[in-house]
Amino acid sequence: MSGSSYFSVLTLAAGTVLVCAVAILWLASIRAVISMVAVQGASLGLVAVVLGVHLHDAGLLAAAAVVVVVKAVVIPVLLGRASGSDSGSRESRPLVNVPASLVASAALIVLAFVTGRGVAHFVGTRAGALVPIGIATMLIGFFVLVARRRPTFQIVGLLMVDNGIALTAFLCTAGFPFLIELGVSFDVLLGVVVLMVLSQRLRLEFGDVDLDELQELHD
Amino acid sequence: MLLMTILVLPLLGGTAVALGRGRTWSAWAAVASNGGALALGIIAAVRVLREGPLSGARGTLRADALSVFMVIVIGAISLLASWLGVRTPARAPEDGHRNPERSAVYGVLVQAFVGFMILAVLAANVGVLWVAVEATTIVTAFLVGFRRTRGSLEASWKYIVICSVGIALAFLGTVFVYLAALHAGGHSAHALDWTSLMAHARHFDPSLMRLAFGLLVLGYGTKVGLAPMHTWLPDAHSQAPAPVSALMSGVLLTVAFYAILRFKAVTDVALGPGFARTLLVIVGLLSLALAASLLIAQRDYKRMLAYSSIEHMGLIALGAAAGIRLAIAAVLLHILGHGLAKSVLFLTSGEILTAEGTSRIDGVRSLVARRPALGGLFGVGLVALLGLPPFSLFTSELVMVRAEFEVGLGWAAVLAMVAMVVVFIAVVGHARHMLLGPSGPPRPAGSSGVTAPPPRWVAAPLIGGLVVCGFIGVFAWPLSGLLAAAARVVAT
Amino acid sequence: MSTGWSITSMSAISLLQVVLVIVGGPLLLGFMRKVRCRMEGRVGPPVHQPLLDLRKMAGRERTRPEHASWVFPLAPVVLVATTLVVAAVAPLLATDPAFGWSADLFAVVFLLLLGSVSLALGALDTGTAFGGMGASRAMTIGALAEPALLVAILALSVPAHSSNLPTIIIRSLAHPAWLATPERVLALVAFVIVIVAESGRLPVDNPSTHLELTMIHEAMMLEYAGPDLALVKLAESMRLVVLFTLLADLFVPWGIATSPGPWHLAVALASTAGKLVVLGAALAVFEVTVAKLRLFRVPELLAGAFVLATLAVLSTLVVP
Amino acid sequence: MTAALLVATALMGLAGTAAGAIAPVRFRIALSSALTIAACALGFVVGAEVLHSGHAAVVHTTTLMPLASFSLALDRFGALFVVITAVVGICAMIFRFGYDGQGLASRTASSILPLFVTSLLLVPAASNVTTFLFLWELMAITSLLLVLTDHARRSEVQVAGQWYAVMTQLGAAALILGLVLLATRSGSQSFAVIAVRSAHLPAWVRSTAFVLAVVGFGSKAGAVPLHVWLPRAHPEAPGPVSALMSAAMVNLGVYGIVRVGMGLLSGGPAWWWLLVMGLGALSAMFGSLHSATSKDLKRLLAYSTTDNVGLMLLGVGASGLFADTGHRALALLALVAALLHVVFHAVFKGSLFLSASSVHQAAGSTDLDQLGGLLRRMPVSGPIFLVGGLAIAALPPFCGFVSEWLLLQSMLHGLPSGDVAIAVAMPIGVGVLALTGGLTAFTFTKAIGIGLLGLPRTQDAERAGEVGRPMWIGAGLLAVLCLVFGVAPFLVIPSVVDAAGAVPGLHLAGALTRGWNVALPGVPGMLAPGLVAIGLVGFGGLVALGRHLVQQRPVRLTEAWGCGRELQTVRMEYTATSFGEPLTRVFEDVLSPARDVDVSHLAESRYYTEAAVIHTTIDDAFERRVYRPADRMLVRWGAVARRVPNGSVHRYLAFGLVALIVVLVVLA
Repeated sequence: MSGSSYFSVLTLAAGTVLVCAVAILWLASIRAVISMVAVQGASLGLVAVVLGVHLHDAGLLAAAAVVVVVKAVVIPVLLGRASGSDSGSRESRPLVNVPASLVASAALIVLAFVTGRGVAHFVGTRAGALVPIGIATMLIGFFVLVARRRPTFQIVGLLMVDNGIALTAFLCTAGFPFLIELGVSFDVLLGVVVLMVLSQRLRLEFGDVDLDELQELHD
Repeated sequence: MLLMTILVLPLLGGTAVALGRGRTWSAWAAVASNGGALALGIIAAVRVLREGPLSGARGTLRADALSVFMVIVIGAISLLASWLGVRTPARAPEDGHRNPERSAVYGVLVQAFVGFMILAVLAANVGVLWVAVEATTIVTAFLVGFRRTRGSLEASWKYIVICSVGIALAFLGTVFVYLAALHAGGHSAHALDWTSLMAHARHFDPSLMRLAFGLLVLGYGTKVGLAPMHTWLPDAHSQAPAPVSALMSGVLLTVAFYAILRFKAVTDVALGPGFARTLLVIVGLLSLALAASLLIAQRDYKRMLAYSSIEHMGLIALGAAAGIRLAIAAVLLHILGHGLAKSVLFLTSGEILTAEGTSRIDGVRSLVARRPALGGLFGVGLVALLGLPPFSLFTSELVMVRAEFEVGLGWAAVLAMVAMVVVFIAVVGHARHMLLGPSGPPRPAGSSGVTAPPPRWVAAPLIGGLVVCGFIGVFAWPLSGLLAAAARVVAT
Repeated sequence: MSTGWSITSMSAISLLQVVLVIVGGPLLLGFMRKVRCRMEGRVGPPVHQPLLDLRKMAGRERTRPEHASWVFPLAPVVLVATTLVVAAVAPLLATDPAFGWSADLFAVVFLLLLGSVSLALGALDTGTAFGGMGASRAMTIGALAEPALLVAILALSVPAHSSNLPTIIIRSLAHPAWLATPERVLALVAFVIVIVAESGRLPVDNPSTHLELTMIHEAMMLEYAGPDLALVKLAESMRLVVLFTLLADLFVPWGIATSPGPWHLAVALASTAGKLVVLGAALAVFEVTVAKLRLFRVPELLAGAFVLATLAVLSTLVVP
Repeated sequence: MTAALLVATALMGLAGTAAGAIAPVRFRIALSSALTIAACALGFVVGAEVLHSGHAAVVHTTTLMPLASFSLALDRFGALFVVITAVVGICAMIFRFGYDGQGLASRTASSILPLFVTSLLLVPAASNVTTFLFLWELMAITSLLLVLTDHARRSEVQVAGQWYAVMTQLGAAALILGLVLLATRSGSQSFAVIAVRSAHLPAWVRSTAFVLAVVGFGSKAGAVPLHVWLPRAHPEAPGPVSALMSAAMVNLGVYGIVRVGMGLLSGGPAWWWLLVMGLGALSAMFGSLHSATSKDLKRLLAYSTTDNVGLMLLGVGASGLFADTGHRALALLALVAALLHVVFHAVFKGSLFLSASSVHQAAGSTDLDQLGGLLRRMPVSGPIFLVGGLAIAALPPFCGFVSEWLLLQSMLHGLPSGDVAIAVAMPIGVGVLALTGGLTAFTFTKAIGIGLLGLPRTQDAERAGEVGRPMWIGAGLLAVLCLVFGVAPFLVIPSVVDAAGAVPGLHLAGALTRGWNVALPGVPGMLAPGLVAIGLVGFGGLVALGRHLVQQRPVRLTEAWGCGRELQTVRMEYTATSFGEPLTRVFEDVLSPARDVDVSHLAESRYYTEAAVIHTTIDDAFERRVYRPADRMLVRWGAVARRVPNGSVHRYLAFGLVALIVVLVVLA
């Protein structure tokens, strides 16, 4: 495909990742959030595909496939099943309410673009120019971890951090050698699985918990 | 080949456990496998010293002096931990009787844990290193939550969330290093190998490396338990079964620190020693101050041990900050000494917990008089941990202070010394209440009737660990060569 | 510095000094008592009355509280012995008694201290309340008097570059100007206060009291009887003489025999007697005019002495 | 030769440790003590040989101390301390054959005690920083464990142990920093090299190192204000241990100050030594005051240790001051006086502590108000304590007298040197010496008079009997030495002069002894302790004879008269508290005693009191004013810090986010 269209698609995909992140911050219902995660995973995969096509990098395409399978299909499905039992459960009263979160995310995005500029400039490629988006996604994910009470939301936050970093990785270095990429995605998957198992157990042990009820352990 | 064997042995032990459905003999098989790993590690060390770095599995594994030293540390402590772990699953409060598949799961996970740690230190490639470290997080998450109590679940949740985030940051850092490497003309396949990183580090982009190392310290620092991302550590260490705490505190932290050491070497080549030094001094002092302040009013002896781990990681960070060979050698000696002492202490505290039924400091009284074996072990372990002779922590701390003075970090050494005195005061205060005092009647409340001293085969490895810790503190010859070589790997 | 002194003459001098102290002590006490009585308008007992008292006591039976240990009978002996050692070696009449070279001021102080300690121990050995009381008070005063005494000695020793008694005396004979130097005067006052305190005279202690609760020195000898009591009393008077003589020889050394020969000794004897009479009279008069201090005012007195002595030392350093 | 013996000493001590650890119960004490005695004997031989020949015993190996090297070099100065430790150790161990109280018989104790003695023996030989600190800390930890042996029965022991641990660690920290600073700045670990190069170091380095060393060694020596552990730990330790701590370990603090200040740094500005003298004066006054007013025998002894350390430091400080102002002979004289006091203090304090714990075992208490009348019940241990008490009170003809006399002389002859610092320091020094001398006499009159004389105050004291032979032999040997050294100081003084001469730049014109006498070279100043002793005995004999002649009738044993009081009961006896009362009143402002009177009234009418009890408690001003507030501050800080990690995972993650943002902002 031509350079311009390649870049616009790339931008679009990367942008979607970020938009999904902001949306997740906005949404309260878990189902909607999970679908957003799926979309984010898909668009991350798209980024990988586009880059792979552009650079004629088979390894990258394979990585893209892995990413799509893991992050756009498997994990959302698992999440959906896990949170199926407590259907319709919502992040009713987040630690930071939605408007404030959105403002914060705006601030984080600005921060990402300020701090990411150096890296972007260093990478030099047009794809590299999009690195700040990855960093922003990561930061927002982190923010979700800090600001949301429900276990599922923390899993999602973690995923967002991962996606953001993966995005950065794709944009900077067109991904890692395939094996490592595989290992990374596998780790992410396992991590999410473990977290979901844990959240199941939490629910079994003490019913429907908010995480900040878990303050039994401290000095 | 040798390296492969070292890597596979613990996993073999794990499979044995799986096949043996966690029966006692299989647990012993696991112990044996870890022992074998230790033995092979020593052999590897000898070979490395004689013929230089080994490599295996078509270059994905590489062992220089530093790696084999870490292998020895891992082997030794996993031997201790799995030995004491033979009867741990039966100790899980909610099922007093031995529960086969749970003990099987336990054994397998522990062995996998050990395996991944060995992989981490033997990996030739920083990507593989990262994968291995993250894998340890996942494996241990179950182990931390193994007892399925509310506390343990909470702890494991915090543990995995915080550590995953941290490790993710480390990954970002790795990405940037990779980027720098590619731009410095490394070949993409091997650009992330330690050797090529060290080779090309001269040409890395400074600003990028600065950011990368910052992220790496923050990320791997999370697993090391360095402030400010240490927060998972006290919870996890206090909730996990004793052998797991021993493994985590004794080796996992230092395996993560191994990564920082490696990257520090790269950064030093790229940026000169100043930058990494500043960063490590900051986190080191931060961790020390934090550990000291939180030990003062500590009420739980397992958390006390956990915070002392944070303290020692801070010390190690300071030592690494000094960076000269002497300092690195001391850091490594400290890693070994702390590993031994701390794992013995955690294992002992596990015994104390099962005997006394509480992990609260004010719940345990006059231990020396009532349970001489446990009290004695705990006391001696604390003596070792507080850096008193003849234990090796004394020597290593002293040498670290020396090195810090030599590179002009004297002021940091002074601050560290102040923190250590505070720690000493706090720990001595707590220990006094736990250990000393008249032997009243053994308190029926809570204590699960286990008043018999631990059987010999339990006490033996603990005593052995302390003896070794004291031995390497006095006698130089077994280690000096290896330490020097290992220091040469990462110190200019 | 044994210039032209033969061993015999030196030991003769020592012997003479011992006799002087043994006999002179009681006489001095008697003399002082006489003076007091005269001033109070009474006749008073003869001057040699204390000697008669001693003889009387010597004839009495010795007793010992049944639970007291061997320390009790030993104490008076040690008390007397220490005083005699001082009397023998210190230059009282001549600058060179036997072993005069070993007569060191500090040593003298420690010897006398040994005496006081042994008496206190003897008193405590009786286990009576009064014994303990006396010992406690005496030792307190002693402890507080010692710094003043030693620093005063220091003040005297500095200009002589020695704390050796004969040396000090000879050198101050060589430099008459020292008599008037400020440090001498200050040290003198300190010395007098300390001597009064040490020898248990008014205003620190009233030797002739019969009210136990005010006793210090007397309280310690309550349990002694017969020869033991005689020894304690004797020692008391001997210490007074020794201290007075030392005081006199240190501050007004003229008259002391610096070279051998009976003539010199006679002069020395006369001058010493004269000095003792003067000092004794002065102290007696003083005692008549003052009242006994409350026990807890005594430390103030001694602290004053200490300050004076320190000033003396400092002035030795600024003056030359 | 000597090197081999030195190694043998160490090995023998370790053998004792092993014996204590593994020997069967029946032989445990005997075997470990015997081996320890052997170690001490070897140490004595080494020390004596080195003192005599002046050839240092050197041992060096790099197989011992990882990342450093292990090296010993025992010179004359160190040898003196080795000899002292050896003698005290031998006596303490003989004592121990008969003494197994206070949990000293346990396997732990009997394996650690030899190790403690060994470290005591080796510390003065250490000749590089790592070795020194290693042995020093080994000494600290072993002594701590020994202090704790009786923890199960007395809670005071735990408190004492905690104080000791903390204070000794504070000292160790200061020491590590100071020595490491020196070592790194002069580019070598070895004392010898440091001693050569330290002259070229910048002044601030030298001064910092010295001050840190003074703090470190001061805390071990129990110098005020770092003394607070001493009056707690020494009394609580088992008899032989407390003797070793007070008579051997404390000396090493003085050793260290001299070694660093005069050896490694080869002297320094006047203010260093004025600091040392100041500490000394403070310790002497404070210690003697507290020992004069405390009523527990071992606590009293502990405070008097602080007092004597003060005197030693006075001497050391004076010596340094003289050396700084160029009076080398005087400097040596002062140092000799200080070291001589170290020797003699070891002797009499050893015998005192040992016999005090004999009393403890016999009468079941060391509280003076629980004792009394023991001299008759303990016909050997009693006199031993008496001798020790007279010696420490510097009374002729015992040894304390000689060293105090030398101290006084050195100060006296320093005075005319015309230097202002000296002119101010010396009179104060003499004043302090005199005051402490007086107070010590007071103290031990009390200790002996209340503890050993009079009537027994309790049933236990009433039933007390003489202790086993090994115990009084152990204590007695030291008591005999008190007398021997007091009569014939020429036996030790030359060696002490040699030891002091090993300190660079000090030398004496002529010998310090003439025949049996102590004579100052150059100036007319002589002490004839032998003569004094003969005089005392001679005149005493004559007087006693006279008394016997004038009155042959046998002594009549009577009920004490007590001015006609009805009968003699214990309650009428003076107690230690009442004995110390006048002094307490005099120094009220310093001691600020807490008095509480509780009066119980008769049931019928509250106008008549049934009983009135007065308690006077004197606690340590420094403990009250300095250490407890500091402790409170620490605790408060800990309470504040606890609230930060409140267990919320969100807060923890927030820390991370902030950290990440900081990293991004700063580094990107």
